[in-house]
Amino acid sequence: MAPVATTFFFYFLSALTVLSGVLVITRKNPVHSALALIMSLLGQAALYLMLYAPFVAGVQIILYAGGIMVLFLFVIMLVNIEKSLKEDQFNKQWLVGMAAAVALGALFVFVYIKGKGLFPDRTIQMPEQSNTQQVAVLLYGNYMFAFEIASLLLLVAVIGAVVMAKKRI
Amino acid sequence: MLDYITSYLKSDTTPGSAGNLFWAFVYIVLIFLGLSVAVIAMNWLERKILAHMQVRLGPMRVGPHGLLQPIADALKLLIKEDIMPAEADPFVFWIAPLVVVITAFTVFIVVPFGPTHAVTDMNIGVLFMLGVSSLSVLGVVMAGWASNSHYPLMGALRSSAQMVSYEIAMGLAVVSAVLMTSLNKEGTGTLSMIGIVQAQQAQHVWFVFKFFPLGLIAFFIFAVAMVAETNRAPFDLPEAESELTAGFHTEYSGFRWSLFFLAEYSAMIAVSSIAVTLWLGGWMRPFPNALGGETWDLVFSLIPGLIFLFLGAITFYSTSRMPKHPYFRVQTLGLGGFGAVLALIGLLLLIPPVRDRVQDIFWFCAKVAFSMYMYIWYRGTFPRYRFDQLMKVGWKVLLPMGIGVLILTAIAGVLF
Amino acid sequence: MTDRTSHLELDQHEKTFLDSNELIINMGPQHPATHGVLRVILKLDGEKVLGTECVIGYLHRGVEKIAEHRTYTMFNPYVDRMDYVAAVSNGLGYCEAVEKLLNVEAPPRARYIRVILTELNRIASHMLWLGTHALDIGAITPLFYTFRDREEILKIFEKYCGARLTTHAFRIGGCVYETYEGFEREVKKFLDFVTPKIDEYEELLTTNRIWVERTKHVGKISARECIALGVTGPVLRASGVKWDLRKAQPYAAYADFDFEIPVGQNGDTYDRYLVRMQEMRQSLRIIEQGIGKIPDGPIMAKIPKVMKPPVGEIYHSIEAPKGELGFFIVSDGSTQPYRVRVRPPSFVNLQALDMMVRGALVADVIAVIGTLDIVLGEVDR
Amino acid sequence: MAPITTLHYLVVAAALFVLGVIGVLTRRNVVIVLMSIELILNAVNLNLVAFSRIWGLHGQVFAIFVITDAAAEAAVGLGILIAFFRNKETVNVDEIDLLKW
Repeated sequence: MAPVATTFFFYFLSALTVLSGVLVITRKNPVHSALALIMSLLGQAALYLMLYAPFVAGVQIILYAGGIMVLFLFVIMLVNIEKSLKEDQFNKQWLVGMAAAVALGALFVFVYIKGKGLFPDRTIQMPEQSNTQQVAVLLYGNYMFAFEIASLLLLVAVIGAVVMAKKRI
Repeated sequence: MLDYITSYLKSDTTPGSAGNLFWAFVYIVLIFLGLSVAVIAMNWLERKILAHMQVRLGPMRVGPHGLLQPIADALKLLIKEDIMPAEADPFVFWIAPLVVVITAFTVFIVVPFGPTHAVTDMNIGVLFMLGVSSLSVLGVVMAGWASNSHYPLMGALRSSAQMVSYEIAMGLAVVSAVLMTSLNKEGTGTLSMIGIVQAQQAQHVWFVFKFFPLGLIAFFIFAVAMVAETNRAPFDLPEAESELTAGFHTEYSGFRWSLFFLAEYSAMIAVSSIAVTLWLGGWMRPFPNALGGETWDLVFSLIPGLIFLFLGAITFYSTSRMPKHPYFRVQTLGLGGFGAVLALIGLLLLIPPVRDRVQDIFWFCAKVAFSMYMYIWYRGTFPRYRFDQLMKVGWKVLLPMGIGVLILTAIAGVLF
Repeated sequence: MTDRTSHLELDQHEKTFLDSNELIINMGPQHPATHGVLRVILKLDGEKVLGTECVIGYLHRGVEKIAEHRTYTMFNPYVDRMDYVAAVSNGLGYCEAVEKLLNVEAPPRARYIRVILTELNRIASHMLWLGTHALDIGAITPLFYTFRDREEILKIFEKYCGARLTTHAFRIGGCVYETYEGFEREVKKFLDFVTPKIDEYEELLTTNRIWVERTKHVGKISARECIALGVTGPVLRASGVKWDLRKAQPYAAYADFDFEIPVGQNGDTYDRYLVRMQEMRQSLRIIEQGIGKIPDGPIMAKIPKVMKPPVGEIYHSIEAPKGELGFFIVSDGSTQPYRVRVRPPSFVNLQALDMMVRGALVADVIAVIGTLDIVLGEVDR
Repeated sequence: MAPITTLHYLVVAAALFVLGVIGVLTRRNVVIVLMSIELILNAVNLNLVAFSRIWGLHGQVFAIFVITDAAAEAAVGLGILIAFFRNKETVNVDEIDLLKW
């Protein structure tokens, strides 16, 4: 089925995503930041659905919101100390950082205005009902090697995380 | 407008797929109401069944056989004082039960009660269900953290570790079931909930019996993991009463607490319906092969109505056994009324048009009810696992089993 | 209560799970698994227990002090309130101690009645222990089964002496009540009733995988440690020491009875469970033997109306369901004891808690508190 | 309202990216810095998925790879954070400037 009320939902969801993103970087308490990030991730998952990418949306929810963010919350609970809440939340070079980020934003705007032609306004017809199958074909066909490397990377990450976090090996 | 409404009734897809917003909305409301009633009924049934397992009677005072007890409890919880610990994080404390409830209810939009009876049919249905139900752990973690107290925090840490670990075994079991759906001519499987049941229909077998015993093992893994996912006995460590008083919801009271309760039961129903859809043939009636044909179709389509009539008859029988003392008059009348309602539903289900449209829902619900009964049975039988044993079961038993079943299923799929 | 936490070196400064590697948790006095009002301060590393300290005294009633202001007879009901789930044994211990002090002996019929009632009470106590212990480990059903069957014992008590819990069944010098009409028949009926029930409990738990995993190798304590700490009763026997006062220094009429002392090997929670289950069966055996041969005769020895024991002191101990229950009584020749000191098994056994749970997990603490079978009324007195 | 084009999505992604960069550059709390990195990765994902509407599914496959990487990054990053916190009892990036302690 085609998404309905596309325009409304696009603006609604992107506002949700971006505002949650703002909350992520401004909240004092890391738990609040993490919750805002979860909101942002869920908003993005919905945007993926509007872009006919249901499988990526599902992966986003199950992996990002359900997995990675739980890990984040878990760690925040472990290291949460009241002390850090009373301290300065922004570092000394925040002005420089802001300037750099704003410059980056300006660069984006410039590119988008200048390179409007680079993003043709055509959309290819996506077979939504077989999205998962097609992603699978690409994943286990063209990108087989990359897939294997990714699994290796995950293995390394698992070992690394265990080594790092374990008290005594 | 009327055409818009009636046109859907003749179609053979879900309202979501047909793009029929009106019926989608109707289904959402129906599912919401049905789920609330189911949770209330489960509350009563669990207490009664557990009580009878434990040689006691359970609630008997409020209404005949305690039928109104859940309603009385709900009223009590609603008017109870809502306590928030002074040092709690108000916003997170407030939002945590909502997260749990919303995730528990959201998964139901893809549950197929029948070939046309679902809010929508997504092509990532199973993934969606697993994903959204895995979000409920966020609510649990938030509740534990926001309470700002040791026991809830430990409960939250336990539950997050537990739910994340069992999700993996659960996912592997689901994948092996999804793999079975791809055993058709085109060789493409499906993640859609309705598609999975249709694949079982096409292959003339419930996946629990497919490649015996592989399907059974996968189902077993899922059945264990789903108990752990919903924090029920024997995996109820996050709310282990004798250890952590009440785990992550220790500091909650009144309405907020009842939201956790609601979420727990609807999550149980949700994972049960995943299990039913994936392995127990979803809305299909029992023995579609052995007892096929027109006659048997008719016989099985009569069963829902007859069961309700039977329940009504039992109720009338116990009404006649009520004490004849005038003190019990209201109770007797109430029980009689309840029996009358059951009998009426039974009669309604015997009418052919209703019968044809509703029997799918009946079989699905009956299978889910069976699974819910198992939950209660576990609770009455098993002691509680210890945390390290729980992790051992999850990682050293279920996970290798899941991987093994997945590989063997793939091999069997290629060979046969 | 900060002073009480001293040996755990409780640091008041903010601690999280990680930076200190330890966390102090208060278990009780209001906690579902502490069997009353025991407060256990747990020092945890994550879920691992680094140390414990028991804070007791929430149920202290000064029983020993009260004894100094009551006559020997008047104090008798007070002992029932110590181990209130095994009140009959308490009464037996006290009465026999005073009898020893007075140099009288209860008549044989009274002694037989005492044995039967005490053994019934042992079964009741073990049943209550089993139910609550299983409940702590998460099996809720056995609790209701054991309570259902314990009810039958309490009914017999009620018929015999009018009380169910704090029975006050015995008097100094014998029993005050003759067995009621049909006592033997009812006890026999109870024996037939309860034997399959004990099988039923065992069916639920003994081979239950989760139960075995939860209890095997949990709360291990060696025979040497038991003896060093003075731990007695099923806990000691589960560690492999064949020590039962009923055999070692027979009192009442136990010398006439033939029964086994069940012994465990590993001294873990599972063995303690098995030992107690076996003890219930042995108690049934004792009752069965006793019920057939209760001798006729008086039930009360000749004791003076005003009890003035000679100056002296006496220590008498019996095998209560929970271990050695001793009474040390000092008499100054007056009608009131000069000093009564109770050696309660629960109090002494509770000492072993810290040793048994060090290095274990939080859930094991619950299991171990359950398996020690403590009654706070007896610990605090 | 104007129909939603790919450019719209790109603008949202750019906004998220800039927010992430601001977070990385200005916050002191390591956890929030890590979360900002997640924001950046997500902005990239949104771009990739939006492009996949123009040039086919490859973008979506790439997004999945990025999510995998994000999982690996989060696991290792948080592991380092825990190890660090255990030694220094702080979560401030300013104080994480020693190569050895």
